[in-house]
Amino acid sequence: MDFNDTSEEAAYRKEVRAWLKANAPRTKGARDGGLEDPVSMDDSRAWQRKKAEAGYACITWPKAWGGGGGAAWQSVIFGQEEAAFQTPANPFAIGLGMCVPTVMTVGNEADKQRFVRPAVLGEEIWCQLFSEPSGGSDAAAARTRAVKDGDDWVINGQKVWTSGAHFSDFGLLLARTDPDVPKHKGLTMFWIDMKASGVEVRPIHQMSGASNFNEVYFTDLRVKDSQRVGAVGEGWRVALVTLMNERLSVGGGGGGSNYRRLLALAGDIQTLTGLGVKDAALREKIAEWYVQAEGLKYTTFRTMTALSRGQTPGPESSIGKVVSATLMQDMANTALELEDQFGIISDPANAPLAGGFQTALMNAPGLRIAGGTDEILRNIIAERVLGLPQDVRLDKDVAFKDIPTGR
Amino acid sequence: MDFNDTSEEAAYRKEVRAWLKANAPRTKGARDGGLEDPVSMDDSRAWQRKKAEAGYACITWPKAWGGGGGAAWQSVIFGQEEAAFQTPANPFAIGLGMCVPTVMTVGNEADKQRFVRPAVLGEEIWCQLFSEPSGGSDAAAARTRAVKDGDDWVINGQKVWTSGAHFSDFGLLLARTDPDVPKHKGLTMFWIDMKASGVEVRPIHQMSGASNFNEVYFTDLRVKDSQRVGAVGEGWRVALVTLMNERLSVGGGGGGSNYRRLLALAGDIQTLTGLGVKDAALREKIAEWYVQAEGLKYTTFRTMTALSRGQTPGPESSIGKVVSATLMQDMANTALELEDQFGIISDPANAPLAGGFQTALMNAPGLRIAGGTDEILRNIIAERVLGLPQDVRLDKDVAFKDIPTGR
Amino acid sequence: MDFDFSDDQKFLKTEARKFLDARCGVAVVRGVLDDGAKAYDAELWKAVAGQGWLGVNIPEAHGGLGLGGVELCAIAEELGRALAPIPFASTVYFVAEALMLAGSQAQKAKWLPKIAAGEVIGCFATVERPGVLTEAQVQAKVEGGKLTGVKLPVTDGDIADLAVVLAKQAGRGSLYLVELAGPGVAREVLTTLDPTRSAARLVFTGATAEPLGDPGEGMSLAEAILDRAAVMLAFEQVGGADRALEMAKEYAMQRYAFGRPIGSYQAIKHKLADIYIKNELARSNAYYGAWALGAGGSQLPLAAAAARVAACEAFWFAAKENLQTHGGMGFTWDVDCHLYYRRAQQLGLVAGGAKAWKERLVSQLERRNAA
Amino acid sequence: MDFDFSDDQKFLKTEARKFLDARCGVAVVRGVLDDGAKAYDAELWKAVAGQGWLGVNIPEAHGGLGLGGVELCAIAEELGRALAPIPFASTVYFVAEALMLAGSQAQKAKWLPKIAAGEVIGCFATVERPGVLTEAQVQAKVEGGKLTGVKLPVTDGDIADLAVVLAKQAGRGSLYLVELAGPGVAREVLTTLDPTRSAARLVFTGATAEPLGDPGEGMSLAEAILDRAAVMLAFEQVGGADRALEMAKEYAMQRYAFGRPIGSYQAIKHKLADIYIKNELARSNAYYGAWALGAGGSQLPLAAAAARVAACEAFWFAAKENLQTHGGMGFTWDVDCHLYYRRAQQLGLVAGGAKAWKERLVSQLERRNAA
Repeated sequence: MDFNDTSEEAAYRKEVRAWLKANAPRTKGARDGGLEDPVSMDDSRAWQRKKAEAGYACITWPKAWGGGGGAAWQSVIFGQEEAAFQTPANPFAIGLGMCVPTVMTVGNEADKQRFVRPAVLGEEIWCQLFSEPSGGSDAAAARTRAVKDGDDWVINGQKVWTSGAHFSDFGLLLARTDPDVPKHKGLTMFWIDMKASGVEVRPIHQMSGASNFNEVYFTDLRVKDSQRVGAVGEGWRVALVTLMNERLSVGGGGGGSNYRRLLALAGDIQTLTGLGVKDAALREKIAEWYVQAEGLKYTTFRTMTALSRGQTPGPESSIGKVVSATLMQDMANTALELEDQFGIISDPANAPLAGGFQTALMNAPGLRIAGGTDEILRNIIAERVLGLPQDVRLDKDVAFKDIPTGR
Repeated sequence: MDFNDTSEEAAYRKEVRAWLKANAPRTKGARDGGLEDPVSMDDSRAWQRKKAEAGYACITWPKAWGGGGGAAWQSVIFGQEEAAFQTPANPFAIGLGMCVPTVMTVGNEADKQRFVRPAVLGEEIWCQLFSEPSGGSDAAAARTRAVKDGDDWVINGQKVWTSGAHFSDFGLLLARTDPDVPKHKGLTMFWIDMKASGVEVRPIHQMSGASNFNEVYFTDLRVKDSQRVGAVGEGWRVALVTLMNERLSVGGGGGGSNYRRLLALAGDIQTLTGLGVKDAALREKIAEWYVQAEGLKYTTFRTMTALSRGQTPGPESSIGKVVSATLMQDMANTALELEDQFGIISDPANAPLAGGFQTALMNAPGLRIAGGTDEILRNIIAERVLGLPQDVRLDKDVAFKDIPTGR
Repeated sequence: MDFDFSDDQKFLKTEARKFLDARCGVAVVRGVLDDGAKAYDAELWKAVAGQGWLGVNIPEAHGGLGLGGVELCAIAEELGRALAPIPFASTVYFVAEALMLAGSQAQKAKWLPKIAAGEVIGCFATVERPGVLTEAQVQAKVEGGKLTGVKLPVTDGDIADLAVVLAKQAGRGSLYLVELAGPGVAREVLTTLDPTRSAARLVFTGATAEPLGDPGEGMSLAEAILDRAAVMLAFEQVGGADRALEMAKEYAMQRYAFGRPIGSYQAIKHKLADIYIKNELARSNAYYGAWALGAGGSQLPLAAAAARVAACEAFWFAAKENLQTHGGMGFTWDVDCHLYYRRAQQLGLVAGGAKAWKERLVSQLERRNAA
Repeated sequence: MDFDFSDDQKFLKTEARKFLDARCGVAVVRGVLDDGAKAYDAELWKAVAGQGWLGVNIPEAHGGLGLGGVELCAIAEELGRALAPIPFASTVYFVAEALMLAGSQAQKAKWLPKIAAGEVIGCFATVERPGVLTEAQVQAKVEGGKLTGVKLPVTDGDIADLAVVLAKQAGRGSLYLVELAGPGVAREVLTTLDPTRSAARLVFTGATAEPLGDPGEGMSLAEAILDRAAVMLAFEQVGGADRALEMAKEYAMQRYAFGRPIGSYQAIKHKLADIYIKNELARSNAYYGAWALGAGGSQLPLAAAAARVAACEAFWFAAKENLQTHGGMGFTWDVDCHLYYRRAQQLGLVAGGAKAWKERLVSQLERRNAA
């Protein structure tokens, strides 16, 4: 049990910190700017290239592909140190975290040569085209059709919840090539050019007012058979490679809502019996949230320890989002109750702490859903971590077109 | 919206109160004595007979059967008034609430003539023999076999969770007469003599130390075909009549654990920041529990209003146990936390409030399970009240003997 | 024992639902949500006035229907269900009730008929800063009949004609009537979590203020008004929570995942059962509050607190779990879940948050136990 | 960064599990539960002493193994998992740690070797009445080296040889060592929720009391001892919670309802997922507590409070929901669920309840933020 770096870790951390101090564009843009901020795109690309050239982008990937040729623990340390600097928004996370690794694992040699290095350098951005309106939690229910036409495939259909589709160059698309076989067997994966005609991107207006996601429509989109990633009918297996990477990359993050801010708020507000910060009900909640938030933090340290020891992290990393999303919603609601009538004001100029808790309240529902709902994540913990049996499945041994959809 | 009695209600209440004042054996035994207390059995029988002779036992049943020939609202008012008196334990509730009404609805004329009146008078006591070790929440999974042998049936098997089996005269038994048809179709209902040879009753030792339930074993128990209640193979439909009555009679009841007692406890105990009763965390919990407990109380008033208006009560009455059981467990745990180290002491002579919260803590798990687990009750609310679809059922259209049991 | 709406009250409620189904569909609510310049739906407001609802609990002598508080609760439940984007609560639960509780004959005669006719919009201006309303918080003051100070947030303060204001005279909290069209009043619209209900900052610089009720009694009058409003708001919350449950149920029946309706999964079933349980507990507590409203006895403060605590919990839970049941669709702008999520916060805060009401509840409980 | 047990510590833990599987099956626990006269399992106690576990954190110079606090935590997790019915916590986490923290050289030399050898059972006698331990609560007093007063509940007080007692001298709380075999000590066994761990009322009437640590420092010493014990107890709780989850999982896999294992229903799946989540959060907080124990810095009070709050929540939740998962079998005497339900309360209260620790946690947080 030691929080201190090993000498090897300490040396790497020192090197990274020196490099960041010399190179990080610390005065530019806020890290919280979000993917959709077009102003920062050039900055983002420049920062990514700088990291790639120094071996700090894709630290664990082979140098031959533009990576750093390093270890997982180095990647974690770089992330910790980078977080201390103001760096531009990162529109590359989905491509480098999920899509390109899939191409590297499953794709053909030509695709690897073509795509990996430009992605590492930040020259090309990728998005992931799996979710569909009728699918929801069930990515394997994709209905977007790809029909063979000579040497090409013709694609029609719709994807949804696509982060970054509007600024992406390429997309990894899961399509149904055979509706007459069971659900998981009739899918095929393709890469597509997001700028091609036949691709239309429409932003989704969220309840918070932001548009972090898109709908993407395909109308007679024509792709070459060489754009196939993996064999025909093997799409689900390819998707599992991508999703496995997603689960490792989806983090927690409480946004503007954490116990320090709540303590600060409570130090300024009166309850019926005195100052908020002296209120036992609030104090007990803060204690409960503190042990959850710290528990998650220490759990990532356990994961990092496993990486440092060259082991595979245990299943404990799966609990992050399910804890942090509800924590964020409960804490925001409690903060507003403390503000009492005033809590309804969301204008940053008038609301306490610039309306951070009001923003958190409006963002929390999305966090409880995006990247796997609370319910799906508990299923995953129960089945994959604890080994409990699957629920009864009515969609396994029938042709996809015969699965009940209620329509 | 009126809490006051109508003039008719007021007149009936006055009459009941006067009768109770004149007749209730107010100095004998405590109402909380429990079914298993043999000392009070004679008192219980005497009190039941007295009520029956005055028309206050089974108030809604026809006078011809020994009942009171009255209305449902009269029954509610009598119950409210009786609760104010110290009356003996009531070992007749299961017989009069569930078993005998089933005989009255489904049984043949001879059985009705034979059984109803003695049960009303408290001369004969009934128990319900449905649950089995392998069945749990699934009463229709009964495996106890009844095999036709000439004019008789021979019964072998085991029941469990049978309240009052050790002092009952008769039992209503659900048995499997055909394992080759689907689960719900191979059952038949019988009444049995609990004193017959071939019936063995063994008390179940509960975690609380009490034994409110029994196991009942049948070894070559021989019953006449005339003891059949309903047709062969119709046992499940008969059981539904019984269970429908059960749902109406299972109440809430927080035992030694309620917000008044918690306030009293908190008035005597110091926390780290002052007197317990001034602690905001505790006060907020008390407020939350108060609205739950009062909400349940007012909900029974809504039910009573429907009865008074001659209507069928709405589904709101189904929420009682699922709320009160968890409330009891949470409140007991909170009380013990407030007592701090001292909370572990359960001896009534040393523990605050005679160890009421410690007793509640040990009884609460049973309350969350007996008469339908929290989970089954939520299923029932979702399916029968809200009309949501049933879960996928693997046990519906196969022969009972082929249903997977994991053995 | 007659613990339900009467047949007449049920008829009123059914008619109200029909009326609002026709006149206050979600398009009307979204009309206010999407138009930053629109503080409320003026057409619906007129129509509601035409129904006589504004005067349901105002005596006939003052132009109302003189029906009673329970009838007002029946209508409130339907308004809450429909998310009606109108200044009903401010005008009726707060200002009309304040006038009836503390107004002089002249004040009642002047204002109640106008309120009943829909000619006057009211607002209740008490708080000035984050935290619960306490007398110590009040900085606004009246000297020589002139009011100076700042109030925010004031629900419907941007559109109101008449404000009931809590201010201090000679250091003691008192209530005042202030006509907002007069001089010395500036208003600024506030951005809030629920744009379907407007709110403002009111700045008074020597506005004419007329005392409402006895001077120095402002705080206890404000609490009495809040008790009454809490019961009526509880019915709005129960109405909203019921509709959120219906939405969740409808979606869970028609949305399929893995080959079957999501409503057949226990995670959704038990979530909806929990919403149902909370809604029924809230309804029962609200009924008791409605009875206490009419009975006019000492039970009201405790009954009102219980009604509010249960209703805040029920609507918030129903709103957030209805949204969760809708999955990805739930947090889009185009699906209506967020309208209920927003309104749950608005109703949960407008008469003070549940936290403060829990403290009020237990204080009342202690008072009752001591008595 | 090395935030896990080391390979050596893991080996120790594995060996401890094997040992307890062999020597502390549930029959041993039930042997103490069912025999009212049996306060602990003496044979297991001897065997545990033989393993050297009592001296894991006692320096070699005093007859211990001198390994460290983290090693003790590793063993604690296994003892908690096995529900070991022995006075380990009282003797090791409380009394041995108290001696190491505040004892004179002579006191350490006299008692630590005996504790390490299993020759002396200890107990920690502080509270006298319901409610948290505060200096004001303490009525017991020492005059002229003689102790008078009553302490209850004292875990293992009926079987202990040596007590660390909090009492007042000249009005200031101080710690004392009292040999319980001496004159002026009466003991009475208490009935508690967890009969597998004994507790007593100790009545002192002029018992000989030897100061432990500086006079007047009793309360702060007691808190320092509680901080250390809280971390070790947290590991016992995590061990118990893990075993409760395993039991629930095993039962859910083999128990069928409606033709399939109950573990395939979401109600059970999500319940078990929630247990898992709480257990992992508790484990991570306990690890941090173990590190703070070794690091010996100012982090310990906050780390200990976090470890205790998370562990109390995890074990209580796991114990009650494991029982619930077992349905009707769960609340019978013969099925083991109630053993964990009882122990969850015992461990949750023995060093003070979670409620008080939450207050301690936030106080520490404020102190850290202010620094």
